[in-house]
Amino acid sequence: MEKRITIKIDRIVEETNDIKTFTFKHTLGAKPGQFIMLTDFEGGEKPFSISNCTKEEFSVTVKRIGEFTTRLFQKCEGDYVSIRGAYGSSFFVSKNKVLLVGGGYAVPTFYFFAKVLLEAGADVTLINGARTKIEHVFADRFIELDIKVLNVTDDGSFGEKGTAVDIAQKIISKDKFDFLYASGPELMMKALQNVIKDIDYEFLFERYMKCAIGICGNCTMDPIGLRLCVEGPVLPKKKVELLTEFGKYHRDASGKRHEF
Amino acid sequence: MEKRITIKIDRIVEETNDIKTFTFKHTLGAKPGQFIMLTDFEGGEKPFSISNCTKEEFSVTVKRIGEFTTRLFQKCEGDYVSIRGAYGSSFFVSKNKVLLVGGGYAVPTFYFFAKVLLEAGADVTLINGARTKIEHVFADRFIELDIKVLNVTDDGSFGEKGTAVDIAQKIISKDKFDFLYASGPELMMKALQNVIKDIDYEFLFERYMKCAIGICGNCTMDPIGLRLCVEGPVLPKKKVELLTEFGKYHRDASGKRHEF
Amino acid sequence: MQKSLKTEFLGRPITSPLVLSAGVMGMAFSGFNISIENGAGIVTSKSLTLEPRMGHKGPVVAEFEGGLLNCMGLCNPGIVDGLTEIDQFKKCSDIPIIASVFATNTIDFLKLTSHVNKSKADFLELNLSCPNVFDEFGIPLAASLEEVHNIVKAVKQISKFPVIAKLSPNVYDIVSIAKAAESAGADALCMINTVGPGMLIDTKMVKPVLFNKFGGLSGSCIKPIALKLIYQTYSAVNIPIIGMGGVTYGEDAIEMLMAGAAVIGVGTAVHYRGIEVFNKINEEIFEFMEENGYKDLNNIPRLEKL
Amino acid sequence: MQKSLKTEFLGRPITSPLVLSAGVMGMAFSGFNISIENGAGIVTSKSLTLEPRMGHKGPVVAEFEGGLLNCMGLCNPGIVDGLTEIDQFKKCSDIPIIASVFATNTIDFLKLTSHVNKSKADFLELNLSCPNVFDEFGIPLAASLEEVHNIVKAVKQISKFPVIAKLSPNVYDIVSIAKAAESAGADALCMINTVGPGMLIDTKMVKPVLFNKFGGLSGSCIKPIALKLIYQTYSAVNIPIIGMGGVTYGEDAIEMLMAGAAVIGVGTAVHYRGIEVFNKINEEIFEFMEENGYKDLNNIPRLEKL
Ligand SMILES: Cc1cc2nc3c(=O)[nH]c(=O)nc-3n(C[C@H](O)[C@H](O)[C@H](O)COP(=O)(O)OP(=O)(O)OC[C@H]3O[C@@H](n4cnc5c(N)ncnc54)[C@H](O)[C@@H]3O)c2cc1C
Ligand SMILES: Cc1cc2nc3c(=O)[nH]c(=O)nc-3n(C[C@H](O)[C@H](O)[C@H](O)COP(=O)(O)OP(=O)(O)OC[C@H]3O[C@@H](n4cnc5c(N)ncnc54)[C@H](O)[C@@H]3O)c2cc1C
Ligand SMILES: Cc1cc2nc3c(=O)[nH]c(=O)nc-3n(C[C@H](O)[C@H](O)[C@H](O)COP(=O)(O)O)c2cc1C
Ligand SMILES: Cc1cc2nc3c(=O)[nH]c(=O)nc-3n(C[C@H](O)[C@H](O)[C@H](O)COP(=O)(O)O)c2cc1C
Ligand code: FES
Ligand code: FES
Repeated sequence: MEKRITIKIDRIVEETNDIKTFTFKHTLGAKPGQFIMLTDFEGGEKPFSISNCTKEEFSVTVKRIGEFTTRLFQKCEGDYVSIRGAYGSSFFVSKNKVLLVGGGYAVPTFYFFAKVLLEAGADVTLINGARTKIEHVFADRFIELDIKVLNVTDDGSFGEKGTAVDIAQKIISKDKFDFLYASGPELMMKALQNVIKDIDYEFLFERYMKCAIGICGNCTMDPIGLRLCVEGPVLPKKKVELLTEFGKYHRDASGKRHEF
Repeated sequence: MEKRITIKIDRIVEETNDIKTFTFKHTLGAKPGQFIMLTDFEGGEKPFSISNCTKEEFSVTVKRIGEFTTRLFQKCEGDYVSIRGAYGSSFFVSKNKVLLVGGGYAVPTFYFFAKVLLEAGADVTLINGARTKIEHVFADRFIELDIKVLNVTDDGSFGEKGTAVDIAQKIISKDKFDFLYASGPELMMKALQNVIKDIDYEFLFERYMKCAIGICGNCTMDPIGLRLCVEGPVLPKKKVELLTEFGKYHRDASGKRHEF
Repeated sequence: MQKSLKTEFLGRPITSPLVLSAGVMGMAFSGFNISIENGAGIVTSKSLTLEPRMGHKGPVVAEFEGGLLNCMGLCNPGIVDGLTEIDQFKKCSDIPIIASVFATNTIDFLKLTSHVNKSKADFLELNLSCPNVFDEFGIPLAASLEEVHNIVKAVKQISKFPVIAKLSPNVYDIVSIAKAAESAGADALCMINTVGPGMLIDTKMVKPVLFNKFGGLSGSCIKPIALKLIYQTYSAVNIPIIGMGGVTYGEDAIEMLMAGAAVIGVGTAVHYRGIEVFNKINEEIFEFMEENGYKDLNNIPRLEKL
Repeated sequence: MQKSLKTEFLGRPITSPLVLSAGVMGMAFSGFNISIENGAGIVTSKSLTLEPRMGHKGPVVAEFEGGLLNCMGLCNPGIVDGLTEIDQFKKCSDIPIIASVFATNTIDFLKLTSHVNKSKADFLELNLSCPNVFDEFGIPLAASLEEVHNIVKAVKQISKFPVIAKLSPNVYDIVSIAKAAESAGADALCMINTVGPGMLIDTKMVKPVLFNKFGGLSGSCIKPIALKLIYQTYSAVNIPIIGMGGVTYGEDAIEMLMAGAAVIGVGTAVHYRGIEVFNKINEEIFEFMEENGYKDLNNIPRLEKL
């Protein structure tokens, strides 16, 4: 287990009504795709992908969903929280022409990843999807980077109208990509899988995590027993194709299965 | 604590009627003056100085005294014993003209040390003392080395007649030495101390040891609380001069004081 | 591995003496799959309860020098869903699986046993290490001779499968408890469960690290405690013992055998050395046997009994 | 150190909250000397018994991941010689010293107390962690409410010095024991003694590593157990606690304080970090206070009581 560190929130940026980015002055040394476990010791410790990571600081971008994230949203700059990590697998860093397909609060981790891809010399296209304009994140952040960005909303209120998958299908049919990465709702990734049969890819998954160190088994994915906190959260095509639960069900805190 | 290692006795050499050298094929990486703790798990774990140490093997030279050493003397080549160490301080390795004064079973550690001194370019003279011929050890071993050896026995049955201290006093008065080392009975070292006031020296002490890792306090020397197993067994002049118990008393397994 | 560490446990042939311990890798059939693929000879399910349990809020694990604290809180999907996972595992594998169940009284243990009877499990393990307070002195279930005896006896009367009693180390006299289980008909013992519990504090926020404040100790540092209790128990009973607690390397497994364990549980080491830990330890046991001239597992000597 | 970690214990000013734990560095006055020279604020003698004890045959210590086993066997030169060492220490130092004594019954504890009364010691510590069996359930002395109450009460009636009760962690309900000591008049508690005991096995020779087979666990890995027990006890009693068990770094000492300890014992860390460990931890505590804005030791907050 990476040593726990208790640290002040350095900066908080409100991205949307219910998405905030929390930045910490700490050398995390994470790789893109990895996550941290974050707690305030008030009940709950939750996984969040790293949305930015430099030598001096790192960030997570969080959507307010339930009890824990609501309490997190009440914290101020200077408040302490406690983190451990970074944990898990990271994205393969391609040097070629790649397509990133992201949806919702899972897009910001591509900000960190895009920077690493650019350093490696990759040619990066990003589809940044959300349901509607006010839920769309990081558009301004991605503009700073030397990548091609396609913003898209289900209702067309920002960027193109449609789903990220629609757009992905469209541009894949026109242009050749060497590698595809997806991070977003599982059903989005499932739909995407059907339209990109011949491209190599990696998907970032989410499952209910408790220990994050590969011991409690809460995050194993059927049928091969991949522990998403250790062998994931980024899984390569080879492994994704074996998953029988992908897009079908996931397990809650008790281990009970729930259909998507 | 150095990791315990359980190891076969490779060779046993009978030095005298009640002194044997046990050799083990193991890279101990000890320094001259250091000791190991040795046990057979049958009751008792005892400190022994290292009498030889090469890249491939090391030896201890043991005098049969009581229960433990008597049992050790019944072991055969190929039998297992268990050791931990090497522990403790080691001799300062001089490059100049040095005198080694040893008595009894405490002499063999000078075999290991003399080899290291020679490598460092020192000019080595050894006084190898014993009570009588049949208790005199390692005379043949020291001949192989490029050092000056003065054998001496209390009764003159081997080498010169007298005590090691007598001889030391004699040659110190004739010749100038840069450094003196002693290893032998405490009263020998005490007597020696009185005749070598102006030479810098190191003495190898023995006290009852139990843990050998500096925690049980059984081997502390008054009044400064040197733990002989950690700060000793080799002590420099500066520290020896502070010892109020030197040559006066030592403590048994209960910590009770006993006069010499 | 073409090398063989074949042995048997309660009459069942097994390919390795290593047992995936209860609660480690959870209760999903796929967690069992990956464990046997990596060399486990027996797997154990998470302890199942009558109703689903979400477990404690996080943090639920905390690491310290030599060990791990956990307060998972017996999270599990309940006996019905849990047994479904076991059955699904058994569809594709004939590696033995232990169904671990947990309750706080005889009636519930009997209900759980009836459920397990209908499953494809191979063994039934009673997690008796209930931390619940049975009297004002805070004595755990597994510390009451009568409770242990009564529960095991009742369960034995109806269980279709051999019954294993899992004991807590946090008792004064584990030998009497073990004997109570044996005389009640237990077919085997499993020991030890986690030690303590213990606590760690975050000094910046002045809060216990675990939200539940306290959690049981597992991992390397509990090995000496496990070895001592297993050795004492082995000296006094005639039923086989699944020995566990801190086993991380082949050497640890050998120590367990020498202390009297029949087979060896591996838990926290899955964190230390990855899920490959079973194959790694198998390999190390084999090397030890080669180096020391033991032809098969049964040749490895035990300590003289106390 | 010009930096100051001054505080007080039972009304006595001390220069550091760090206590040399009983049995570590033995009973020689010079062992106390070197400890205070290296920054200890209080020292404790080896537990002294009426008669000298040679202790167990070696090996008496064995190391494992995160901790140490020891079975010294209460070796000491007896109360008379032991107190001579204490008096010799006090001739040159006004650092408080705790005379630790050990017996298995009230009468012997009273005899030891009479001896200590005549010495220059500052405090009397009763090592109640007797591993001897007081009934068929193997309950140690420190686990019997009545024994603890009776011994402390009897000793208090005659002791010239404040009385500290040293408790064993190997009990079901340390809080009740602590309360029994408090209600009998104990001025302070010292906790915890070693955990377990445990065992290690030499796999080549198939022998327990310790000649006594079993030895108590100390060192880093027992810290979580110590913190939990100290916190529970702190929540329930009003007398100060000497908190110990695995304290190795300044952070550990701070955790002890936050769990409710008044001062902090250091034992096995003398092996891990050398005799300089007291100064090192003092320094680290000071740094922690600076970083977190605590002006003095008393400002360091405690966990909310249970
Ligand atoms: C690898 C990974 C990376 C993630 N990265 C991000 C991120 O960058 N930004 C972000 O906003 N969210 C991220 N999440 C999801 C985030 O962990 C949950 O939104 C958060 O835990 C919700 O907690 P809550 O108490 O507010 O909601 P709750 O009311 O407790 O739960 C709401 C939903 O959140 C999910 N959830 C709750 N607890 C967990 C848990 N322990 N592990 C996984 N999922 C949980 C479940 O789907 C649950 O139904 C990530 C999850 C994983 C597994
Ligand atoms: C640093 C050091 C290096 C030593 N090197 C050697 C050596 O190279 N060769 C050698 O023959 N002997 C050496 N000794 C002495 C050796 O340890 C004892 O001779 C041995 O322990 C005797 O054990 P026993 O059971 O046979 O005798 P016992 O009957 O138990 O004791 C006889 C005497 O041996 C000494 N002794 C016993 N136990 C211990 C102990 N645990 N620690 C220290 N002294 C003890 C005491 O003086 C005791 O009076 C050394 C001792 C020390 C401290
Ligand atoms: C995360 C975790 C969950 C556990 N869950 C259970 C459980 O449900 N039932 C049980 O009997 N033991 C449970 N245990 C205890 C283990 O089965 C095992 O007895 C203990 O961890 C000691 O072994 P180890 O040191 O190899 O981990 C759990 C241990 C851990 C670390
Ligand atoms: C070598 C050794 C000897 C000990 N002797 C005693 C003793 O005589 N009396 C006592 O009350 N505790 C004794 N203890 C226990 C310590 O005082 C302390 O309670 C325990 O070691 C936990 O603290 P630590 O982890 O800092 O060592 C001894 C511990 C060790 C390691
Ligand atoms: S969260 Fe526990 S194994 Fe992944
Ligand atoms: S032998 Fe224990 S301190 Fe030296």
